[in-house]
Amino acid sequence: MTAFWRSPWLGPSVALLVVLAGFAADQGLGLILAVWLAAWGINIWLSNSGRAIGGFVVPILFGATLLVLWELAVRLYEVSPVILPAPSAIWARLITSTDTLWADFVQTIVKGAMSGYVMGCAAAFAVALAVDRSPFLQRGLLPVGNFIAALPIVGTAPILVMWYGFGWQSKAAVVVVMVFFPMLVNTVQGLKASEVMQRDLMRTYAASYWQTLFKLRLPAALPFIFNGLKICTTLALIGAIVAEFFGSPTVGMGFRIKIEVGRLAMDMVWSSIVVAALAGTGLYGLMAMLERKLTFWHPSQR
Amino acid sequence: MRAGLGGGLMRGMAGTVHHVMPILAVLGVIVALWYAASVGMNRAWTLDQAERAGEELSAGEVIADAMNQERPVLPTPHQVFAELWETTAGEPVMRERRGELRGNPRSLFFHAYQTLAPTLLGFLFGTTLGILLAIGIVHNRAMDMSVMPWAIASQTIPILAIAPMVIVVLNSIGIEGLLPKSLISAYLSFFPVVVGMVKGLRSPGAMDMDLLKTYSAGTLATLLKLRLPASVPYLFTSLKVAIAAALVGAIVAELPTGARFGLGARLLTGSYYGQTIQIWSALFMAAICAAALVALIGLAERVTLKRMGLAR
Amino acid sequence: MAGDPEYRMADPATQPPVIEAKNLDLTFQTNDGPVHALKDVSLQIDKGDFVSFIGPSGCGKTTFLRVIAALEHPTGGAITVNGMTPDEARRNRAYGYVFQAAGLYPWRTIEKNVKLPLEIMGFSRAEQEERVRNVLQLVDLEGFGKKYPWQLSGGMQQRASIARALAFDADLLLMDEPFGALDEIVRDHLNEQLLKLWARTEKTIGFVTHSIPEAVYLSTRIVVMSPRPGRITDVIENDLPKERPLDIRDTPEFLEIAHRVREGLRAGHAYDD
Amino acid sequence: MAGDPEYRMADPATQPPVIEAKNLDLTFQTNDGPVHALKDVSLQIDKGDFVSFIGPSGCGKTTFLRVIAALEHPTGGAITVNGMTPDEARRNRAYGYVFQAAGLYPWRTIEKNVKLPLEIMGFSRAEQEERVRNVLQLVDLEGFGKKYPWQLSGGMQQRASIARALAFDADLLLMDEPFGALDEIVRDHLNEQLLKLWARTEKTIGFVTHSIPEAVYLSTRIVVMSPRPGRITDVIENDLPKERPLDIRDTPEFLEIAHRVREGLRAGHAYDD
Amino acid sequence: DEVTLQLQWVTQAQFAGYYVALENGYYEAEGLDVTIQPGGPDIAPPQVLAGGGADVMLNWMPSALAARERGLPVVNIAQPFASSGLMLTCWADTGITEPADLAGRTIGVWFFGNEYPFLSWMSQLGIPTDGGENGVTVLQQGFNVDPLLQRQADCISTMTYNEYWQVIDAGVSPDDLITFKYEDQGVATLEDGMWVLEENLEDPEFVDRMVRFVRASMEGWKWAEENPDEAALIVLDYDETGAQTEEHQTRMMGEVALLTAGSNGALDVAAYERTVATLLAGGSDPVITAEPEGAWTHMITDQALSE
Ligand SMILES: Nc1ncnc2c1ncn2[C@@H]1O[C@H](COP(=O)(O)OP(=O)(O)OP(=O)(O)O)[C@@H](O)[C@H]1O
Ligand SMILES: Nc1ncnc2c1ncn2[C@@H]1O[C@H](COP(=O)(O)OP(=O)(O)OP(=O)(O)O)[C@@H](O)[C@H]1O
Ligand SMILES: Cc1ncc(C[n+]2csc(CCO)c2C)c(N)n1
Ligand SMILES: [Mg+2]
Ligand SMILES: [Mg+2]
Repeated sequence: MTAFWRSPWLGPSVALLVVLAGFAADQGLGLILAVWLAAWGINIWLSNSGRAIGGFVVPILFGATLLVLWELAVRLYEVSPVILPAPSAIWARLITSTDTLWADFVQTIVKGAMSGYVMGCAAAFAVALAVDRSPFLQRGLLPVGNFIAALPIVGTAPILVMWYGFGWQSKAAVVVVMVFFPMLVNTVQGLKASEVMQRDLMRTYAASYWQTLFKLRLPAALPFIFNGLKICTTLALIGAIVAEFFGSPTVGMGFRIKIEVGRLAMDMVWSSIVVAALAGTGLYGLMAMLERKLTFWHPSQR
Repeated sequence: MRAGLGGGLMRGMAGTVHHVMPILAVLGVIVALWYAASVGMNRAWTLDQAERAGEELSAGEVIADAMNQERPVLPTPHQVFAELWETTAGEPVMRERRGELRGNPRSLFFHAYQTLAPTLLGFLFGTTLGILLAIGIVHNRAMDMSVMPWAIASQTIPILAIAPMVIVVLNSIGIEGLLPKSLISAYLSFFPVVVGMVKGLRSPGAMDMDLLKTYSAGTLATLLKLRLPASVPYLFTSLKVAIAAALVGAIVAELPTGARFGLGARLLTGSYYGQTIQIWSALFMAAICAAALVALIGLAERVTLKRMGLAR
Repeated sequence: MAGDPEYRMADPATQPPVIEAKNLDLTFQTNDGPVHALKDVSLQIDKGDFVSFIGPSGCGKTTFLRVIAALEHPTGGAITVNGMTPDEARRNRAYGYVFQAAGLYPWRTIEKNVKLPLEIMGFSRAEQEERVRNVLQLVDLEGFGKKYPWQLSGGMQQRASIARALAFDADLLLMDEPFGALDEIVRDHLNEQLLKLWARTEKTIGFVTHSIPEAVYLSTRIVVMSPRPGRITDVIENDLPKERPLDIRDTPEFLEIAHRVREGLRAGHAYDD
Repeated sequence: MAGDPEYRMADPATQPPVIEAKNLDLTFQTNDGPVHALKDVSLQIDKGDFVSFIGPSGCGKTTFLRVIAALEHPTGGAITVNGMTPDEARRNRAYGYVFQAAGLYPWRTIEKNVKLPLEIMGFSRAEQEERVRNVLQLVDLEGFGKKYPWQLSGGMQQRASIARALAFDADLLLMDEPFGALDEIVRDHLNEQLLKLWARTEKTIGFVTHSIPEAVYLSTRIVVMSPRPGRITDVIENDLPKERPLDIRDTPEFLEIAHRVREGLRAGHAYDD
Repeated sequence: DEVTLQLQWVTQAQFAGYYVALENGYYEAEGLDVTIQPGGPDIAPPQVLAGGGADVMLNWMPSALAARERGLPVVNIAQPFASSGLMLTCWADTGITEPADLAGRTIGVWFFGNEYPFLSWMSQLGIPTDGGENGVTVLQQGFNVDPLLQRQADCISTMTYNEYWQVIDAGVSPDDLITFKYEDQGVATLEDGMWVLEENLEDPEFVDRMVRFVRASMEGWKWAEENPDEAALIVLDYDETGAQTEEHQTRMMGEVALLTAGSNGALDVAAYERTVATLLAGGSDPVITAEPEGAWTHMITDQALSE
């Protein structure tokens, strides 16, 4: 019995059945399923083969599959381009609009998101230290801080635009508010992560607060801190882009997306989204790389 | 016996004071800063008005006016709380309309309910999806390598941009009401769960894993007996972030559904008509909901960790 | 070193060897160069053997036990367990393993920790309760079942982990310094219990220890190892009778074997005293 | 039990006692009721004493050491260290503590782990290097300084943690089964080294062990404890000469003291064999 | 029969006619079951129409014609608003007195398809819109009047019936403001027309439904014009956000009535052509590049008005 579900033939035969069922229901569906399962099969084979190229090829193949499916679906079901454009159309638009997209990227990601990300994470980190240091603040500031951080972005963005103007500064402010809470929660949790014996050791040395912090608690907190930093990269992007919906100069990715939706230029909208996704993945990847370097000792990295 | 009871009571009260005092202190500082900021930001308007009317105002008059404008740049705490009070305690939650009993759009409770329902449903979807994805990622190399980058990419798509399309598409296939909103909530909340759970599920040490290997425990047993329990602290941290994100998702989703009701709609219409006091009270209601939800999860966390013997 | 220590005649009447290792090599790659943890290790263990491993710290005892249990894979040589690869044997649940550190799951009470393998192997509820009670009694931990690991002393934790490995009846028990953190009296007590268990059940036992008297008291064979690279330097047959009262440890035969072990051990050390 | 074991005359010429515990009580609250870990423990330790604690597992040895180091606070009784409260003494960096488990920081190499207390106490760079080299040599870990803890065997980790406690010269060394995971030869070697260190530096040492010979070989006094509730049942003076070659362990005087300890220990155990 | 109407903004008196028709049973009388979907800043009604989420949408003509050129063939079937309510509102103390003074200023403009009239106007004036000494600096204005009140902009876009009054309500006296109505500048474009998908018009059943819908809607509009106070109350009653005030809606109804007064529902072809001319003149980046064909029809209104 166990041999049955371990059988290498099980996967392919189930896949074949699914594809046949798909064709029976609808030609297009069958085709889509076939492409999907074939690509997935190749991926499984590649990633299990343990070859070094796997790490590079697999996600790309996966993405390429998604794109092919998307293109297929749009063509087979004749989806209106004002609802969802085909990837080929998006690509065509992307390569002809690089100037605009670059200007938007600088305005929104570099000026708005990144500066806000740095300030917000740094502030959350500092507050986490303060909160951790003082039981009074822990009981007083943490609940209140949680409360303030829970103010939803759609509400705070208009207010922050009103306060900080239409430029990137207000976007950075929105990002600060957005990343603050996840970073705070993770850092506070991380600062509690060291083990009792590890802390006792520091006590026997009569290590000062700062020594314990730097030599024990921060290293032990790093896995949690990176958790926060990673989640916050994507939040920062969303924050900066969404904030532009509530007022902006005539440049920026949020601005672009908004006006192009109004003009039904969905290919341009998706081009901007592609840039956002690339930027987000890049930032996230950067953080993941740093994490790998700095928390090599954590079981999750070994 | 009586003494014991009284003592217990006293200690309970002392405990409460111990917990509430710092919050009150911090709140006090914030309220004071807030008043100062209100006066600072609203003053210009008062002076502008006075100048145009050709009047001279004393400092006291300026402050009094700045704290009680009808459309202040920054409403004062008492204005916001008065509004909160009027729209909660001062309004019935339901009202009679053409023979039907319906939600009263002037009650913030009604709007909060309209937002919380999709929040919770979306949180449920998102958390479930997040945990399942994390489990897949931890167990399947192909998923690990392919899903994660695209999950990240999915999060950088500005939700406000695609929410309308999602709603339009879902509407056109006949799905409306709670579900589209919940889906957007779920979309925002699954990601923190994936990230946290992947880490958590991978957190057991080498020896803990080896032990189960010597039992030749299957994948499922390893998951249930080791990986999941070990990931619980990570799970709760993620859940706290996720539920706040779910609330934001529900609010965002209210805008492209025609901003009919819910705290998001309330925020939005408030902002179209420049009613800052309404914006702030809706904002506070949202934050109260979020804080309550986060606190609820914190409570669940403490109970769970205690029951698991992990709280020391 | 005794002639060719690696092989001895298998009794043709008995089953095939439980463990057969041939020229095992194992090298760890670390940040500052490779570590040769096992080099050319050959050993045969038959059913019902009680084999002790002794040697300076870092000589590869733990590594060898881990190779047997398929927790580590050799970089050279061959090993079979019950005629299978260690991985297959593991899938047949051949092993009871006691780790060098207790390694209890912090979210489970002592009782639940001991129950863990039983749950995984699908014992019935009643059977689980019964077995847990028995083994906790065996290691003298009755009354501590409901406590969490961090509420126990170091020695108590280690006893709990021994109980966990004994709870299900694995044919092959691998124990990595199980009694390291115990005092002499408890240790004597558990030594006796272990011997009784072994005599009663015909288990095969691989046992790492640092105590020469313990090794001599318990085993049918004593494997002496030496570090850098980790290798077997001596295999000493112990022909003391199977019935061993505690005071056998004062007999000249016992002391004679202990002496041989000590000599073998000393040879592997750097200190020349 | 020997008369009044708890007190002995302090030599009026020497300093005040390093540790003075009077009627210590310590109860842990756990999920299923209180555990009485220490009951009515009184003990005086003078400067230069080498005191061993021995007793069945769970009798409160670790707990007592932790109380001395201000890691645990007694629920009753009084304790002073160097005439101060333990907390004050801790702030004066009076302690070198070796925990029962190694407790190395996984993000630091062995070298860096040993350096940790030196960094905290502000030793100069050059001094740090020097001391690390010395203590790593002392515990026979030269060449492993650049490895991470999980790349070492159990015994090597324990030696690293001993090195860490020896690296800075605390006047009061508290060692909780430091040699538990070491083989006899290394253990003998380290025992000798420790004795030399003690003789040279006049440190005061509190030492938990499960080995009766080790306790007798090392200490000036042996404290025998007994569990449930944890208490001191005997304090045995060890008047062997300060100069102790390893083969002193075969002298009748040595065996006589060892016998007394074993009797005291056995009295605290449940097994009547 | 069911009809879904997609508004282009939140529930307010701007759409009073439809709510009146619903409340007073005019739709019911025509055998219609009408659902009115409010809009908002992130809803593009053409997209909803394309996705099948609505049968009819309300839209400003520039946006609808742009959609048409993008490949979404929408057709105007009725035009209840005869004239435009769009204007630019500026602080008088900035020294702006005529359109030429706008050069060098910061101006808040609604985007999302609503920027076209402004861009045409500027290109007719010869003022560049990318900042600089002689150009205007354009801000994407959120849909409220804060940028003006905060003096982040010298001028902002307002509707005669809504935003302008918000500025006044904020305590600004009309004397402190100077306004430029698009109507007066000759760059007005038609607002709030009813649009449907072209392909649907081939279906007689759909046409019939629309005829009844337009007829009932216009009945609603005329009632609203005559009973502005009651109409405002009806709108208020349908507002599910509870944010609207009676005072503001009543006044809005009054202003809206001025814009709908001149229309019986049929599209005024002259006004249409003026709009198209304005849009074609859109400078370097015109809204539409070619004269649209078949973007409107009188088929529905002819039938609706004849019976
Ligand atoms: N995961 C690992 N990575 C790198 N080196 C390792 C690893 N595990 C063990 N080693 C090295 O392999 C050698 C043998 O280690 P092993 O744990 O087998 O020793 P041992 O005989 O069990 O010692 P002890 O008695 O101290 O437990 C040591 O030098 C150790 O540093
Ligand atoms: N944190 C704690 N919470 C509750 N009970 C505890 C805690 N620490 C120790 N105990 C209990 O206190 C008693 C004494 O423990 P202690 O660790 O001092 O024993 P020990 O003498 O060091 O034993 P061993 O030789 O096994 O290390 C034990 O019964 C133990 O269960
Ligand atoms: C999606 C969308 N948003 C705004 C407008 C323009 N508009 C139409 S009515 C109105 C409010 C007037 O008070 C505004 C700003 C539009 N056409 N479409
Ligand atoms: Mg080992
Ligand atoms: Mg202990």
